[in-house]
Amino acid sequence: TDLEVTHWWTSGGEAAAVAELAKAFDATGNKWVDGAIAGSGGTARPIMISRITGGDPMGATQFNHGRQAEELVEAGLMRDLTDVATREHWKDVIKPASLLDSCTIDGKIYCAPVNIHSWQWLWLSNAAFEKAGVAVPKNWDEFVAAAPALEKAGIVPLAVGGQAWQASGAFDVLMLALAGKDTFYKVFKDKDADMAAGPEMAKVFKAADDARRMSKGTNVQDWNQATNMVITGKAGGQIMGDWAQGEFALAGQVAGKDYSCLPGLGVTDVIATGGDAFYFPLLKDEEKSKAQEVLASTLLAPATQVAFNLKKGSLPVRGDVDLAAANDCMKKGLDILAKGNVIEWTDQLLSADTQKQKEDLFSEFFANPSLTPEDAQKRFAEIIASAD
Amino acid sequence: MPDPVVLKSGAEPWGAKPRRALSRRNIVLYGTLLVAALYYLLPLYVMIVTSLKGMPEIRLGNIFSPPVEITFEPWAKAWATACTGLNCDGLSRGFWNSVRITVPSTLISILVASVNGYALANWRFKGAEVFFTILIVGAFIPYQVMIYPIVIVLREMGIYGTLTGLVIVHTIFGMPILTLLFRNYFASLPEELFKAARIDGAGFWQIYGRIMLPMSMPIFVVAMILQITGIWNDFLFGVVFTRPDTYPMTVQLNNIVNSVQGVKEYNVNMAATLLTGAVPLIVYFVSGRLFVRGIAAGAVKG
Amino acid sequence: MQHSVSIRDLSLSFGSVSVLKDLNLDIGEGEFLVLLGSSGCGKSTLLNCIAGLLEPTGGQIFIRDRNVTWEEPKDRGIGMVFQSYALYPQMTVEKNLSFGLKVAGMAKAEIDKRVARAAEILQIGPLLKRKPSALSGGQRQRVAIGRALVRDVDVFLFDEPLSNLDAKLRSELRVEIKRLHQSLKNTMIYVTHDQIEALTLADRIAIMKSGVIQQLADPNTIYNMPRNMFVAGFIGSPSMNFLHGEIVERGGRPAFATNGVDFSLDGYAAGEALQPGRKVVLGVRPEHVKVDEDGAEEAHRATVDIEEPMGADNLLWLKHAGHSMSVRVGGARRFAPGTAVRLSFDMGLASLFDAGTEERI
Amino acid sequence: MQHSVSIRDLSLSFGSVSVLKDLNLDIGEGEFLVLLGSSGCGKSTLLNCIAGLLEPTGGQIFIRDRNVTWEEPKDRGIGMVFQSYALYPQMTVEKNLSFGLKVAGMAKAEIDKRVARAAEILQIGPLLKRKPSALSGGQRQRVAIGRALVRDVDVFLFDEPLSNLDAKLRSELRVEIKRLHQSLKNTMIYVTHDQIEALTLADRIAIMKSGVIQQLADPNTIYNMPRNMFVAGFIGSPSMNFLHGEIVERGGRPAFATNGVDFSLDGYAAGEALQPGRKVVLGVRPEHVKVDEDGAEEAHRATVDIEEPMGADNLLWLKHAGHSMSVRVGGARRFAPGTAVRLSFDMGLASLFDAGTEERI
Amino acid sequence: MTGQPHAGRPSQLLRNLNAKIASIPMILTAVVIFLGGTIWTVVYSFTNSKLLPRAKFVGFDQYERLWAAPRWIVSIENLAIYGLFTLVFSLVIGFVLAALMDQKIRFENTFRTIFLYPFALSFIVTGLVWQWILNPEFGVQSVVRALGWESFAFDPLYNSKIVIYGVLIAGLWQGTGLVMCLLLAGLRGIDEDIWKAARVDGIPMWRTYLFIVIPMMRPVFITTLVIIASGIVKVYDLVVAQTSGGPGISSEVPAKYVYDYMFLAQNLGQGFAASTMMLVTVAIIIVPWAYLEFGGRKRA
Ligand SMILES: Nc1ncnc2c1ncn2[C@@H]1O[C@H](COP(=O)(O)OP(=O)(O)OP(=O)(O)O)[C@@H](O)[C@H]1O
Ligand SMILES: Nc1ncnc2c1ncn2[C@@H]1O[C@H](COP(=O)(O)OP(=O)(O)OP(=O)(O)O)[C@@H](O)[C@H]1O
Ligand SMILES: [Mg+2]
Ligand SMILES: [Mg+2]
Repeated sequence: TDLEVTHWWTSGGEAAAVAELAKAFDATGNKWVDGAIAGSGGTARPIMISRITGGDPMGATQFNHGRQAEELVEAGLMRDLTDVATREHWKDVIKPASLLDSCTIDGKIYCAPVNIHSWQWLWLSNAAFEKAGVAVPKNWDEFVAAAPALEKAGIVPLAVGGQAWQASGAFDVLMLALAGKDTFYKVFKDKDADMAAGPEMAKVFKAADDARRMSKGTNVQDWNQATNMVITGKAGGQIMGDWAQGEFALAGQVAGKDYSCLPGLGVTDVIATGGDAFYFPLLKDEEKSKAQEVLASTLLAPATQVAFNLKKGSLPVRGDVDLAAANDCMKKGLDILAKGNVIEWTDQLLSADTQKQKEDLFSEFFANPSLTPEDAQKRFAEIIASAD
Repeated sequence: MPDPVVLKSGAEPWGAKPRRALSRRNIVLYGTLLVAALYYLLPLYVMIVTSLKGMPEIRLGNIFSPPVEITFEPWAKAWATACTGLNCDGLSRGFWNSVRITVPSTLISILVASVNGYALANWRFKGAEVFFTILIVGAFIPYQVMIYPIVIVLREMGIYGTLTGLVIVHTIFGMPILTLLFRNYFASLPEELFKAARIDGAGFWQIYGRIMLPMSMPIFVVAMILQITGIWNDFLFGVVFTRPDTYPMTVQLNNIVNSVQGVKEYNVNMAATLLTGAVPLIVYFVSGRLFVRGIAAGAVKG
Repeated sequence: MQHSVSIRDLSLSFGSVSVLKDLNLDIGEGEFLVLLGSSGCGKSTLLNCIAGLLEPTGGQIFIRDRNVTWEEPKDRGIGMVFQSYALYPQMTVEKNLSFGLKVAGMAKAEIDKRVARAAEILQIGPLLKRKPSALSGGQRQRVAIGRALVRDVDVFLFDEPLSNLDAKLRSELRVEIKRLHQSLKNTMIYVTHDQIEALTLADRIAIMKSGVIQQLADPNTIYNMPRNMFVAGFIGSPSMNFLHGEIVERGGRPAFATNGVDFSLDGYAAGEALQPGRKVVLGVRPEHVKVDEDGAEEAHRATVDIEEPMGADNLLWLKHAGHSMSVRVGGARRFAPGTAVRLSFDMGLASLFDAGTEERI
Repeated sequence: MQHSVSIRDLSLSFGSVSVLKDLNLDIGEGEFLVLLGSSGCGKSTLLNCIAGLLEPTGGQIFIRDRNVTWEEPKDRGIGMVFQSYALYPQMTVEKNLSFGLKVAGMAKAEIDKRVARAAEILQIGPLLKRKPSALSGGQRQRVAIGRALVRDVDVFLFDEPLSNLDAKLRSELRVEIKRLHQSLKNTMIYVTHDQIEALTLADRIAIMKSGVIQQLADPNTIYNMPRNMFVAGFIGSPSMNFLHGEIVERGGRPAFATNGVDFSLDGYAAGEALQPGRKVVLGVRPEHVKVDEDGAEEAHRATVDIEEPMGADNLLWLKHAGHSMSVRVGGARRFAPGTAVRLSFDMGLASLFDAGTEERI
Repeated sequence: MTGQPHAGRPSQLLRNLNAKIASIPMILTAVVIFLGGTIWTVVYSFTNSKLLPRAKFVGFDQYERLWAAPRWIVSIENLAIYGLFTLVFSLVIGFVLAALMDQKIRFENTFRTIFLYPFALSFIVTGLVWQWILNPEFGVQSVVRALGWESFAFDPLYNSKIVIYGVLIAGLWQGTGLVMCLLLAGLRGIDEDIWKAARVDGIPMWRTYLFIVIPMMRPVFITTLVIIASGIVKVYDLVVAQTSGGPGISSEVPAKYVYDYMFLAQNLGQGFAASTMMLVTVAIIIVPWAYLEFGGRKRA
């Protein structure tokens, strides 16, 4: 049965990873009809939502799991996967359990998580630091200290792409790394506006101010173009999720040799367990519904998980698969995961609305030097105060 | 009585005043036009030149320098092999989808709008102008605002995601400007013609089909050009109201341009851009003269 | 006489502007009626009402005693010819003629017969295969008339059919229309603002002003016995001369006095109404003013101001007792500006109007 | 006589179409010259050349003995009035009049004086504050004339200034233009295709056909002694009657024979040229045909085909020996269609043309 | 005759029945889509609808938040700047080009095609090309620098202060051709005699244009204005393709705000509030004009 699957994985590494999913699904005798929409979730999501609400749903669609699809589920437009999940013991195999919680609404499971993405990485170009004549930093502070040398060598210290989510994400990473897990939860989970306005956060904004200064001259839009600056040594580093690794891999670079990675910016060894999940809209067609179940179980099959995540550079959602082929950076991630140093990410904690406001704030902050950290913090606190 | 004989020949004005080809007027006139033409041509030049270069050359040279080594590979890639997600068949698939969308949408939207314009200009019934006013104001509403209501309406009609639905959407959004054009044009035709036809016993549709339509070629050309370019270039409706196997070329273009694999392949992007723009460009180059004539033939008269 | 077209209390307004006001008009079978009036007086509006192209606000229209007020134009048995010809530009002449018949579903043979007959009557046979753009103005108008002809209707409506033609063609086609009427004997209603057309073509003329018919009579009566000053001034070129004055008694007989000059009213048929003292306006047409070059007493002496030779005639503009006055003389009689002449009127053909009501006395 | 405007060998082509061909024309100081011709004969083209709005292909133009062939229109000392008025629609009448002067940098006081004078001459004082859209056709044309007037020029050029007006206004304004000319005594060149305008206004008329002047003479000569058949047929309404025939000898004197009917040529001043056997065309104006109701011998009997009463006159269309012929009689003489009448011509006012060259004999 | 029964007046509703039937698509579009959609939008702007419309009314909350949002303010400012300059420049450039084209020039067809062809390209394409030409690393800036003028800086797309002008350059490039065409058609419609009269009066060319011809072209300018203005309000694709609203939020426009909040932020209520504000602005400008222009007037 043909099943149309929409997603926004179109960069090199991502596309290669999707191909693994399709291959696995096709192997079950069905056919994966690829509905890729380029240009990040921002472009793709409205289309997906329109189609689901418009009564012309696809067979399956990617969402960041978390709150993005909540209302679609509530409106009864999405398929209940509880049967499949029970049959395949998702509750037991999916680690950490919070991943499945994000898919669960009123006790029913509505999505199949496929990977764990962690945002908390600083990717560094070894070549760039060599050129600048400084050692590759081990943590954020060293990185900031090395910035002037990089600049002198004509290298942009920190690449931050123009898309709004990159600035916002980078800030969240800084915040988790520098202010710690508790503060992070207090602000984003408990929506504590006082905390958001407090001195702890002021430190973070100070750091963000540094980051902003270091990112001057990036002049690219897409995250992978920014990554490419790191790959080619035009930039010293980039705060970006583990998906950036796919790009390094595609460019034939070797972790530890050509590039370095610092999880938690080398400050706090915690990674978030956001990630991608597939949702299955309710279909009238019996056969397609069956195919949906097949796809759901295929996505979580151990072999698929390994193949997919190796390409994607993310971590598998099953604790029971063997990632022997994983590279240096991935192993660091797996270690932290094994230690249980995990945290829920903003996708799960905040509504899309709040996320968007945050993105607006930080994209402005990174682009507009005249917006002082103090003002930005004040506005940040306001957003948190009104967040839901 | 003048005495033409005494004057030296040559000094005596006779016939047309001699004009130097390089008079100040001509220099200013053609100079301005040429400078303007350069500004308008520059992007096209850049697109073409870039699409014919290889990536290394792009990284090294500047965008205005002509290609040292002409390669058509970017074109081939853009047309046939560029990837979006798993689909690696470039723009080729989108091309036919675009044709399938553009042809019926153009025809139907023009048909509907021309009948509207005709009814408004010649059969004014009570209230018609009110609806027309709403329509014109509607021309100012950003499309994005209307997506949601339209999704709902199409869903209720059960044609969401079908070609019919998309055609209806294009018809709806083409309607304000087209109706205005047709209404003005029909109003500029002599009313007596319409009266004569009524006395001859022709009804609403007969007058439209037999009398008005054959007289309206200029404005139909204008409408066609506007709609073909508009619909062909449409991205938003194409992506929202279709499904991946019927995505128009612009969606594919967006996918190719935005699916960055490492470095941006500017040459492929430019080739894809040119390929996507080719149809409306050809329409313009071929019928630009008719376009101006059609506009002059009544579209402009308020 | 049976009435071909009857109009009862017709009124029509565009919004708040009332164009026709309670208009009544009966047109006899086979009559040639001309509606004459200046621009904007409602002639076309009236014609369009008769044709069914405009909806009256009130009143009724009968054609051959049938109430057609609410009928479609095509069902009224009328044909119409427009100023701009209104030929269908993309059809050949033949198609233009046959279009209405084809729409009505008439048999091909009958259509051909009718087209052939119309083409013969109007002598447009050789043009049948051409398109209107390849025709001259006069030919176009002939085709337009043909289009009405083939429909074999009782009533022909013409809306200034000759206005777009030049003077020469105009007079030619005028004669042809007259001939057409003589041979067909249909009822014809003809709108114009050209008085020559009106005078030459009409059995009766209806002179309109602001939607009201001022006088409805045969051309001779209209020209010589205008009912009021508007009609008198409207008809005739150059216009009738109007002299404001009053009735006085001279030698027991009424006379007309203006600016101290008397003119005997002998020959004017009015009787009682000419009480002395009544303020009146004397209207005399230029051709009824007589000028003689032999000297005259001061009072009746006028000087030639401007001379306008027009070939067959010669038009003089005289100055007399503070009035300006036009006089038509034969083309051979020439007067240099400044010449003094003796003035007299042909009172039998003059008109007297009450100065207040402007009605004829 | 000093020449106000002289045109020497003027020719003009649009691409391959030659519109004016080696045209020569001298216009005297203060003369009123009318260019008359049918549509498309090149009248406007010639006027535009004089004004400097079109560049001639060859030849020269002198205004007041100054060679202005290459000069800008504004420097030629001309003013021009257009058929479409060409008023600047968004300016008041006053602005319309003064704009050109203001642009030329004239002092405010002088401008006001000139505008006031023009307004007074043309009686448009009360309209000065209005915009053209609020004026009637006649008023608009007056303003257009005023715009030429304020420029205080030697030569006025009129391009069919009255064509857009209705008959009544046309005759009124005609008189005004004539009066204006009498008082200003400027040179005026006036294009029209209305022969009444030409005859009444002109000192001299130039009749054009396809870019060539056919005859240049005073109205009387043009009307009574047309140089060729084109001029004869062009002037006069209804047209001159043309009878094709030949010269025969009857009783030792030349006569005109057509379709077996003879008409004596007594009174026609031509002499030698009337050799018997020569193929000629006899041209007689409608007013020079005489009809009598008393019986006539068969040959000179005609029947009335159509009667067109025109108020002051009555136009008859006669059938005679296979010709159709128009006759103008007084408005009081009425003839029912079918009446038989006796026909004769006033040979002293007739014209004879050679059938081959169409030139007057 | 008077004794005849009066034929009854036929029902008003059935008159011009075909015309009414033919107008059904228009009426439906006007009423259901434009009017209905607008009302629906306005109503839901008072709710706190998120991903899906929900009739939970919250009063003016969305509007308060809207006007407190710096991004909305920036969007409005940008639209004002972009709109004003687009109007002025496209009319001025379009008119100058049209006036030049009207001088009986050679190669008129070629020039016209050159000026008009960008209109055939979508905003996506336009945005892309100009993004590239204005890119400081490849585009104009690098070319000028390569020529030796090292300090030359022209990077409008990466400079918050002038980014909107970068968008403007592309927008003008795309749109002036059409304006030129419309105005050229208008110029050709001016009575030839007016030009002649002005020449005889000795009025210089530029003054003739300024004081006589332009005022005469009022209807054409109005049509053109409507077309430009409706484009301005809707500007979206261009910004998305060229700058995505960046750097930061400095080239955001209202239409993008609407779209982003409706679909990205999944806050329909906020998006609807923003669109309502746009509609209100448009309505204030357009409705009186449209009514005068199309509503009250009878056919001339
Ligand atoms: N559709 C309309 N709406 C409003 N007023 C109109 C309309 N049609 C005509 N009128 C007005 O009605 C009046 C009569 O018009 P009508 O066309 O009947 O005049 P007319 O006598 O035919 O004039 P003309 O000789 O110029 O053709 C005019 O004042 C005109 O302005
Ligand atoms: N710009 C032009 N290009 C080519 N041919 C032209 C042009 N202007 C005029 N003509 C031709 O020149 C001839 C003379 O035109 P012109 O306007 O002088 O005629 P006219 O005597 O003024 O006619 P009308 O009485 O119709 O105004 C016509 O045959 C016309 O077709
Ligand atoms: Mg009329
Ligand atoms: Mg002319």
